[in-house]
Amino acid sequence: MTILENILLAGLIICAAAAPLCKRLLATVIVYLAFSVILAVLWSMLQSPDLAITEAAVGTGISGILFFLTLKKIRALKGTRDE
Amino acid sequence: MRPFYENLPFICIFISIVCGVLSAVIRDGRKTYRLALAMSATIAVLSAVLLYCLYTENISFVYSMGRFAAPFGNAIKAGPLQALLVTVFAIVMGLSLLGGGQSLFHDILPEKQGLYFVMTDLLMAGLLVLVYTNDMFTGYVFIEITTIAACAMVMAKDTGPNLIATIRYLFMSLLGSGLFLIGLTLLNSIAGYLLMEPLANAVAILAELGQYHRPLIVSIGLMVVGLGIKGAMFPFHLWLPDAHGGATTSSSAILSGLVLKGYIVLLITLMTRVFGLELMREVGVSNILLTLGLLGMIFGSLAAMREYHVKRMLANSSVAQIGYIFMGLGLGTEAGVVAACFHILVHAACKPLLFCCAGRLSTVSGHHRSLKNLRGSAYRDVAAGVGFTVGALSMIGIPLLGGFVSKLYFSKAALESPFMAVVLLTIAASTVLNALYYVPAILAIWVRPPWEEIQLIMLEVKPEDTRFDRSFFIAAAAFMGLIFLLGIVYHPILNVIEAGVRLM
Amino acid sequence: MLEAIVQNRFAVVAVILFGIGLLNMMLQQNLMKKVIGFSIMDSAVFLLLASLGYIEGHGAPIIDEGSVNASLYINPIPSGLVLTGIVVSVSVTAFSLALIQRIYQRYGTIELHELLERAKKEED
Amino acid sequence: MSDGREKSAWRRFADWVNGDSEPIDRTTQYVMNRRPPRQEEPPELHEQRERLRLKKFLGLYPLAAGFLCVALIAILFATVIYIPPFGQPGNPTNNEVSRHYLEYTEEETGATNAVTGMILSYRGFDTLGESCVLFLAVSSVMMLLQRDKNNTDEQTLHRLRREDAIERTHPDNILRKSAKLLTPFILLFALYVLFNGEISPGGGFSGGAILGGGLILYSSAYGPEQLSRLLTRSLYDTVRITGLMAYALTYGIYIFAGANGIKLEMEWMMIVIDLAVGLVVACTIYGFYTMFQRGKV
Repeated sequence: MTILENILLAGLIICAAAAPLCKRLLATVIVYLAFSVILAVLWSMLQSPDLAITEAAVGTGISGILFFLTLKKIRALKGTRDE
Repeated sequence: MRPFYENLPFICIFISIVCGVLSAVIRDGRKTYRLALAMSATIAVLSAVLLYCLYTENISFVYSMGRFAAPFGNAIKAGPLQALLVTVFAIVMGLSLLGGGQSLFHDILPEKQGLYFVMTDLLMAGLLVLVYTNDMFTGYVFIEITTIAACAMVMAKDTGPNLIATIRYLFMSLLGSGLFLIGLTLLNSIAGYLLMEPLANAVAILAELGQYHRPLIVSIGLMVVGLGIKGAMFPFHLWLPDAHGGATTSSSAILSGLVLKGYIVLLITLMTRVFGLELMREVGVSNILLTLGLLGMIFGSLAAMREYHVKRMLANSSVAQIGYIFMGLGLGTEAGVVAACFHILVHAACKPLLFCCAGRLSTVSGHHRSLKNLRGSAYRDVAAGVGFTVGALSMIGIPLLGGFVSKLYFSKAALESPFMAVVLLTIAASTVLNALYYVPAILAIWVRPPWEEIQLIMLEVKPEDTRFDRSFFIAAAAFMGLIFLLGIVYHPILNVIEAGVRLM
Repeated sequence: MLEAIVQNRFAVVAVILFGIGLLNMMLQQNLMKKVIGFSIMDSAVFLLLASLGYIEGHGAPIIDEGSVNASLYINPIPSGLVLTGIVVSVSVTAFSLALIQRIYQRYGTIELHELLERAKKEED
Repeated sequence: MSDGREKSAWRRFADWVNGDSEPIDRTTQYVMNRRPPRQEEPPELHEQRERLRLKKFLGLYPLAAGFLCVALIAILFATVIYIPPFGQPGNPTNNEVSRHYLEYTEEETGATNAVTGMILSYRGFDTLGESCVLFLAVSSVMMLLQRDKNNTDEQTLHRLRREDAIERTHPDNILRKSAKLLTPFILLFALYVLFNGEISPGGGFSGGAILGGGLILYSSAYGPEQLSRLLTRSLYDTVRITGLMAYALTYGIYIFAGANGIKLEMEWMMIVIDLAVGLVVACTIYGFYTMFQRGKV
């Protein structure tokens, strides 16, 4: 368990450091969402299932949708119908 | 069975939340405006009753939010100081809305006006809880409510520079609440409670035993800095001039008169109730507050002198006035805290008056904001001119006006401090600097420019703008009354504050 | 020193994440990246807070019928606080994203220094 | 007015302050030169100076901010290795309050999930504040993005109409079919999470979020028009406001009764609050989505 925990913690740091370094905003957002998913797993390992469910639904799902919609509005998504 | 008046703080909070929700139902600008005014009036009256009861009986009480007594449930705590602050806050909120009403309906699109009053009502709820709270995490949640409502009020005017000012304000505020939250987390990890009284006991024990000394200091520092950023403490004030200067008149008045004060009141509660002034002095946080306050007093004034845009000048002057408050807190004595509380009241009365008058003067000058274009505008609306003059003189510190009394008490409090000379000199220097930008502003609005220039300005003024604005007149008169009240009958008010600080 | 780091690994990771988030929020010029920096910063604080409540070998705080024994479960307080915090943080994120959309609509860019220059020009 | 007639003392003083008068002696000259330039400066010069200040600010700011941030991180790092060790039962956080929550939640609140019991009952005021945050956030997003003459022009409307038309004529079959299949299950699951919050993980917040997610899926699969025929603006507002209002009122009664020592049967309270929170959260999330997507409900 501890090994998995440490891997996840390292993953958190890598994702957090990588997210803002990406050139394209789309990649930034996707890496950030990966960060959120890792966090949700970590919370279920910390014996807080309530947090895991909420993080998965709100932190990943809803924030993800909002980020993507914003990217679409600021024309940072390649291949949308505007272009 | 507790006496009924102990329910009043909770009823006030409840009224403001319900009014906020109702405003979203009504959606009509004028009706929600009246609702917000009625709400402020009700809260002011109820809090005044509470103040009377608490002051005559000389008590403070803890009110558990629910049936679980402390330390298991949420709680709020009210004493004379809290009741006094809330009374003044509610009055100032109502008067700011009244005084800036005309430009409010001019600046904001009709379909968004209802939402604006949702913000003001919930902002009031946030401020009430920040004043009354007896629980750290409740404080955090309502800090966020205040932040979102305040940002929404800044951007309500919906011009480009406004949006940019809002996003800068938002990020600085989020930094502040983030630091507050991590400080709270560290404190929770070593002390283990969230409710203030058990937390204070735990902190006192830790301080005495010397356990976890470093986390304790760092968490105190983080919370102070977090609230300081939100309260525009000196090096973190860069967001303030744009946010306060660019917003619509009522928003500027409420933001600089009340929102900044809400965070500072929470800071005062933490300092006196949780950490204790002695611990603050011991770990050196007091001295940092004092230094930053003194620097703020000077640099805020210097920045205000450079401004030509009247509202931004007032906003920069807020930085200087907030510097006074932090300086008083940094003295680390009860006298300093009392003077700081009094200055909170004075500034809450003066700055909204100045903003409302400046807004009115710019309305009668064709919505220009630079001092050059406001020349002679006081003759177009004498009430606004007089109000601006009274507010500015009070900020400078002329006797009979509120500002004088607070400077007097700051100086008195400084006499006991080891840094007496520096503090007194800075107060003197800051007074001179205040005069250096307020006096020219007063002269600018009272001096008639050449006739051709007046005609040029009058071309841009719409006739309906120069009509007598009754609600503004009432608000300005009430604000001036409040300032004279604070300047002349200050003894009973200071007695209430002293009793309140003792009963914190 | 090293032992302390290993023992408090959650707290140490939380501080590192907090630092990454803070630096991004303060120094990035792109508003979207600022928002992501803020989200990372908040998540880091929540990680620190949630790790306070964990007790090794104890289970999730869902009480079994008949075994009401506090030494079987982890501390529920931090979980509850974090739950509140996550929702607050998402609301703030939504608000700032909406602001970014409006700013882009008006200025066509979300780089802060360009925006500041444009705003200065537009004033008065 | 100022036609060279004899000037009053007041007038002369005012002119001095405005910087219009001739200096009389050297001291005055000195003070005048030190006075910040306020009105007499031509606009171009002022603009240039402002731009210079901005440039200086943009150059200095990252240095100062970066330094402060790094210092803060270093301090925090040196602090957290001294906080109580991770995962030990004897830590200060695990005090009698948490033991009380674990031992008495079921008896006092009727919930077996201690976290739900705590956020809905013991620390319910925080949760009320949290719902207010959600309500505020959706209101301010509406204030920003709801279509009005400031943020929507003909071009945008035209684009939106065109997108709708494409949506209607070229439906995405895979999405639509799978959405049709999934939506009832998602809604069912949401209700399950919502109502079982007391005995299992979940509760109002997660259930509401899943419910909102279901609505979003439905809306994106069938086109927003389909859903807005069912869920009109007035219905949406009614649900959102009823939710928060029911919550606030129930909770107000609860606090009032609890603080004054009035005995009330509050068994139903947890259900009402759970449902109300769920509605508020679902409406908030759907509101965010539809405001971001189309600028109206």
